[in-house]
Amino acid sequence: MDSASTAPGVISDEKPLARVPLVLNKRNFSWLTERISGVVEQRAPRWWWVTFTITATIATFGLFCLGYQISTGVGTWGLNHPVGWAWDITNFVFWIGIGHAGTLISAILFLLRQKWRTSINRSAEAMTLFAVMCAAIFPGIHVGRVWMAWFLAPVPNSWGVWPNFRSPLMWDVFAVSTYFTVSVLFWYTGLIPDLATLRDRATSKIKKLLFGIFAVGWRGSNRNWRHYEMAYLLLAGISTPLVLSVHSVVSFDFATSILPTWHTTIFPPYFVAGAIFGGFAMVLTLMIPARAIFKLQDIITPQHIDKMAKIILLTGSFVTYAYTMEFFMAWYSGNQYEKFAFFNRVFGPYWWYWWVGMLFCNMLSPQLFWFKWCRRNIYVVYFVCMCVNAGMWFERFIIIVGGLHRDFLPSSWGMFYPTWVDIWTFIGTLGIFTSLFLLFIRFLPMIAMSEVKIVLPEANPHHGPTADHPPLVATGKERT
Amino acid sequence: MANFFPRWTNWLPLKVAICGVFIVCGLTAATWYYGTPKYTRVGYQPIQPVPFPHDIHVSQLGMDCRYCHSFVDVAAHSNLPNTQTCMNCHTQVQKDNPKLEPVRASWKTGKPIEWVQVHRTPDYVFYNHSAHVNRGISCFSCHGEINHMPVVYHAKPHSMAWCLECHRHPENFLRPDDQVFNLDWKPDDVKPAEFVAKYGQPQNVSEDFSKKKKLTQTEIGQTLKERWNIKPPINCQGCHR
Amino acid sequence: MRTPSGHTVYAMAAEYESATALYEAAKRVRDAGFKRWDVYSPFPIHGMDQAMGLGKSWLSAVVLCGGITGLLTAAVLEFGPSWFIYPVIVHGKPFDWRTVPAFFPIMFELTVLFSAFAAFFAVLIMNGLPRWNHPIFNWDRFSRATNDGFFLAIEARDPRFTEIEARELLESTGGQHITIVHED
Amino acid sequence: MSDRSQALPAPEGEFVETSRFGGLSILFALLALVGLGLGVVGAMVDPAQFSFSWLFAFAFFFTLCAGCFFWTLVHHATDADWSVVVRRQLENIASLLAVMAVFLVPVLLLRHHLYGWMNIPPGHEEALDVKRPYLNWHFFLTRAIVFFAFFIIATQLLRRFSVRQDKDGNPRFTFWMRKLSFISLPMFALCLTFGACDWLMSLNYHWFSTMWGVYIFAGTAGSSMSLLVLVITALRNAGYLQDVVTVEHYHVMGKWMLTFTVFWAYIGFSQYMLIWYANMPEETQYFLVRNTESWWALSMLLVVGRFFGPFAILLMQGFKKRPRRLCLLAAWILCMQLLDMYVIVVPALHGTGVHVSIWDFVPLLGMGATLAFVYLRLLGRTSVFPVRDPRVIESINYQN
Repeated sequence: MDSASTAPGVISDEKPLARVPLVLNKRNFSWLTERISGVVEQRAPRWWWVTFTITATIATFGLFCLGYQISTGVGTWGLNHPVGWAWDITNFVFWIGIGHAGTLISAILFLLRQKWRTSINRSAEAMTLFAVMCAAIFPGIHVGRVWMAWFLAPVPNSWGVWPNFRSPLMWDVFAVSTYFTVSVLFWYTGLIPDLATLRDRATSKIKKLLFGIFAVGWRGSNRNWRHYEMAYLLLAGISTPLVLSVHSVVSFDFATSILPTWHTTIFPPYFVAGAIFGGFAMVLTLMIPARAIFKLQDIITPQHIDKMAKIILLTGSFVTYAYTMEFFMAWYSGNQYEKFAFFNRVFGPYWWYWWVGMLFCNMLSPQLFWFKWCRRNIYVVYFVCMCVNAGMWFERFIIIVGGLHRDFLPSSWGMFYPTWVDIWTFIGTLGIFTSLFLLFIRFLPMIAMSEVKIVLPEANPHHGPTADHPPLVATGKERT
Repeated sequence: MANFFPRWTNWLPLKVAICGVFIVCGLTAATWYYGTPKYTRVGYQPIQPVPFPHDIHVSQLGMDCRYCHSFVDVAAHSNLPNTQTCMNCHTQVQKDNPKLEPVRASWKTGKPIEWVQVHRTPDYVFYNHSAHVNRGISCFSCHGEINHMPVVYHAKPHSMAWCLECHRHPENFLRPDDQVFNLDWKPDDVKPAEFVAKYGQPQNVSEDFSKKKKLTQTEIGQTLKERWNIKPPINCQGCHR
Repeated sequence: MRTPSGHTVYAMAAEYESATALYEAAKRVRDAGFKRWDVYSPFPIHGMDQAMGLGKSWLSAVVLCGGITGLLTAAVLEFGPSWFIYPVIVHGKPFDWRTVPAFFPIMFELTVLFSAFAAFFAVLIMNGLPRWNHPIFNWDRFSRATNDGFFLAIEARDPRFTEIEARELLESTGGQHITIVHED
Repeated sequence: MSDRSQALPAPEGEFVETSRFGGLSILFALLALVGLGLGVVGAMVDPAQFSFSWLFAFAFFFTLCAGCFFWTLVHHATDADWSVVVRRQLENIASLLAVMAVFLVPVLLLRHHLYGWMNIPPGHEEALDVKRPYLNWHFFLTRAIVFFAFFIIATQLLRRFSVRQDKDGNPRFTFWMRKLSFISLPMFALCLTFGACDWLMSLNYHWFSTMWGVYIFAGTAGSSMSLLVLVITALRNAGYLQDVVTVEHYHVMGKWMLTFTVFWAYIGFSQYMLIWYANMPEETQYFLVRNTESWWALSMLLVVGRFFGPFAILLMQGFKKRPRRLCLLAAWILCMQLLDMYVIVVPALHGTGVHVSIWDFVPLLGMGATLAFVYLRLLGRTSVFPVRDPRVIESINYQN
């Protein structure tokens, strides 16, 4: 990615091979500071208030549904025999999956030296946190008696009972809480230098106080940067297997059982890929409007969208591969229950979830990203992202409800019908998620200023012709 | 830009951290102790309509538990005595004692006395008195020294962990079946020769128990456990059916 | 050291126009033998650790210890109850060591959790943060250190520090706005 | 930041003097002849044992070559810069897939010893009859041809474009290779998956696992990266690539070894744990054979030797920057890949315990020597790194 060492002689006539700068229009450090801090420092625009009012209202109604469900009981939901898990776990898996893109961008791409991540990692990480918050609601409340949820914690107690550490649901508790905690630490660590920037620009006392407190007195000293970079690298290093493990553990909830369509060994990587797939779609869903509204096109460039689209294509293709393997092995296994379950997925009562959600939204729509003009066309990208957002929810729904609604005994067969509480709890979490994200872009820098500055050419002391680093000349420039 | 924060704030994190450690430790300990009540209802001693003194009836007069709690060894539920049981004696004895006025009133009206229940097992726990009493678990094990109580109180915790103590290691509590209702029984009371003659001794013990001067609770319990083939359930559905 | 006006001197500081200039200046200061000095920049500058003569951060050792602690915690937490305190056979899984595949997920999670806490608290403690009040903040120009300014400060605590020498060194490396920063 | 001044490769590239390796070539040729000759004897004397031994060796070398093919594809698809300097060797090893196609022939000839389902006539076992549309000789053969046709065409094209770019440095070839790689990646996934299903999973036609292709891939990618480390170091020790491949490249290769060590463990553990946990007879039979009797020791060795050991060692940053030590570990990982393939293939024959046979070594020798011989021939024909790749300067000066 080191564009400085690319020799101009070779690339001048072959434009596509030149590394496109990550920040366009030769912006300098102070422009970046102004533009990104400006989003926080300016008065909240009218559209912000309008949107926030709407989302906060939805969120409030969602919270009301939560309260109603907790005080009345899980009977307010539509799940019953044989569909004992339905919208609750669907939403849980959906939201936790959304979160994965943030950690992928912030940790995995960091380790892969993908510097383009710096433009989007902050908001993606924030999105992760909010998505995990929304996710954590559902396993919390689906137990019915929420006030007993502390049974999950391994605390010495008067029952002499300990959690069953061999249960995948217990793994979930550890995985999700660890994921949230580590994501918060990672996010906050990354925020510290930017909070210091805001602190130094603050004009009002209250801002000076608050940003000052949370900036922990950051001075940008190199002795501090030294440890800070190491800590950031290590946090990225441990977040990477963590993000793989979280959705793997979520998949274990299903795959350790013996239910047809749930018990299949490819679930862990398949769920992880699906999570990143859905998560990136959500990142783009949020970033495309944000970059237009806040005029951040120089920082979040078409190149960024192009690369994210490629990741959607990659993960979408892996998801397609996993679907294929599931169908193939279901047939190959010769197990009639397994075969029936997959036949039922395609032609059963929930057929359209498969045709629309899985086939069209998840398998086919991302294939558009094979073509460059699709990746470069904002409207196509947005369309595919919306398809994927919906498709991934449908996928989880069809895995869960589709797996349960046809029991081994035909006499137990049934259907699932959501109640208004089901529906509004989910819509409510959409409201909570969006509200939190709107608050985030109002009060915190949505792009990691200190990290974007690194990718500018002048940030590298070795760029340009200095005494001990003369410009590099390419060989092989003579053409025959 | 001058320093916005005064200099003393530099020590604040350390102070907060130290206080935080104490507060967190304190809160954890408090939650552990009070939030998970190991001593559930221990010491609970409600005022009863009639202050029935177990110590007088059992220790002084030598009544058997089963005289009043007459189904304890045949039914899952141990019954409280009805008024008629009381009046078997109290038509003769203490018939003018003012403390017994509620009993006499009940006897006249036929309306039962409203005893306050002291030992209460939740409805999701299936507890069978006869199963325990007939297999060498004394009343004492769960109700304490009830034969010395002027007024009954809750002596043992009755938490699930407490139940499991015995279900995992019944040998620490078992006693000869004829001593179940003898609440003052001690392992030392057992005569080894007689005991061995009646119950035998554990299989893989080389020592001859009948030659010993005294038997310990574990030795007695182990013998009885094997003799009666006692395997208390420790799975969930043993009690939560 | 005090100035004539009675203030305690914290450091001699200068501003540089670019990351490259700061990098070159740092090498000069390092070679001049100063120990208590630092550079300030809005972002970590590539190669600055070597330019300042700093070694590799040993924070990774702390994180490793944190990870091992987490692993052991998880092992105790899982084996303790499942093996000793509350041994129950659930869904046909044994409760001895053969059940260990089912324990790996939590072992892994706690290793990660403890490592992350170790990394987070280690970076704060090793950097002496939070520290809200610092003499360098007394310098008005310094607010640009988190924006686009590049600074270098040689502390008065340094045994080699003399006002004249420090000022000359900073001047010769191209420092601008060279000034004395006071403690209070 | 190393203060290395800029390294500029000579415009004509760096060529291996083939004469230097003449002796080695002859040695390999002799060994190959001996190995393959003995192989023919083995196939006559003990066809049952020999067929499994051959398949085991085939699986090992096939995964190595396919892995190098994979890394070439990833290099082009991600427009990576660090791997330019090592790409030629990846291309050379990937080209050996053409030789592997020849080595598949004995598997096809000995199919009746290997694959039980080939010997059962239709109508005898219902569980097999439902799979007949997939598990039948003609389709099996067709698939093998298709898979290898793809492998051979793609690897040859990639190498050819790359070599032609050495002459004129025309970036057009970069785009061609990139396009070809994009198309090849999904093809690669399918060919590797179903190849693994055909040649390895169907050894026990009752057993199945949706993860199987991913599992084989995980071992493939990790072990071929280890092989690359060995090959590059060998070339450097012989005096080539000295100014081109640096410690930074070793660092990257070490990181990829670490990545795929972890990934292999993740996939292997998930597959094992899910089957162990659900405890369904039709699935557990695979692990039951491999985790009991003397196979247990080998399975445990695999767990420790393929994951825990390399993981702990590769975690250390300094280790990855020391080529010599990294080579030792790379060799160890290759041994573990060998063991992995052994534990996959041979228990299908010796279900009751480990039974090492002399015929296990003969195919390894024959195949390995042949591949080494062909590799040496390929090596001499081109520059040892793609000298006029547009990114070669970036690659040489790569900094972690």
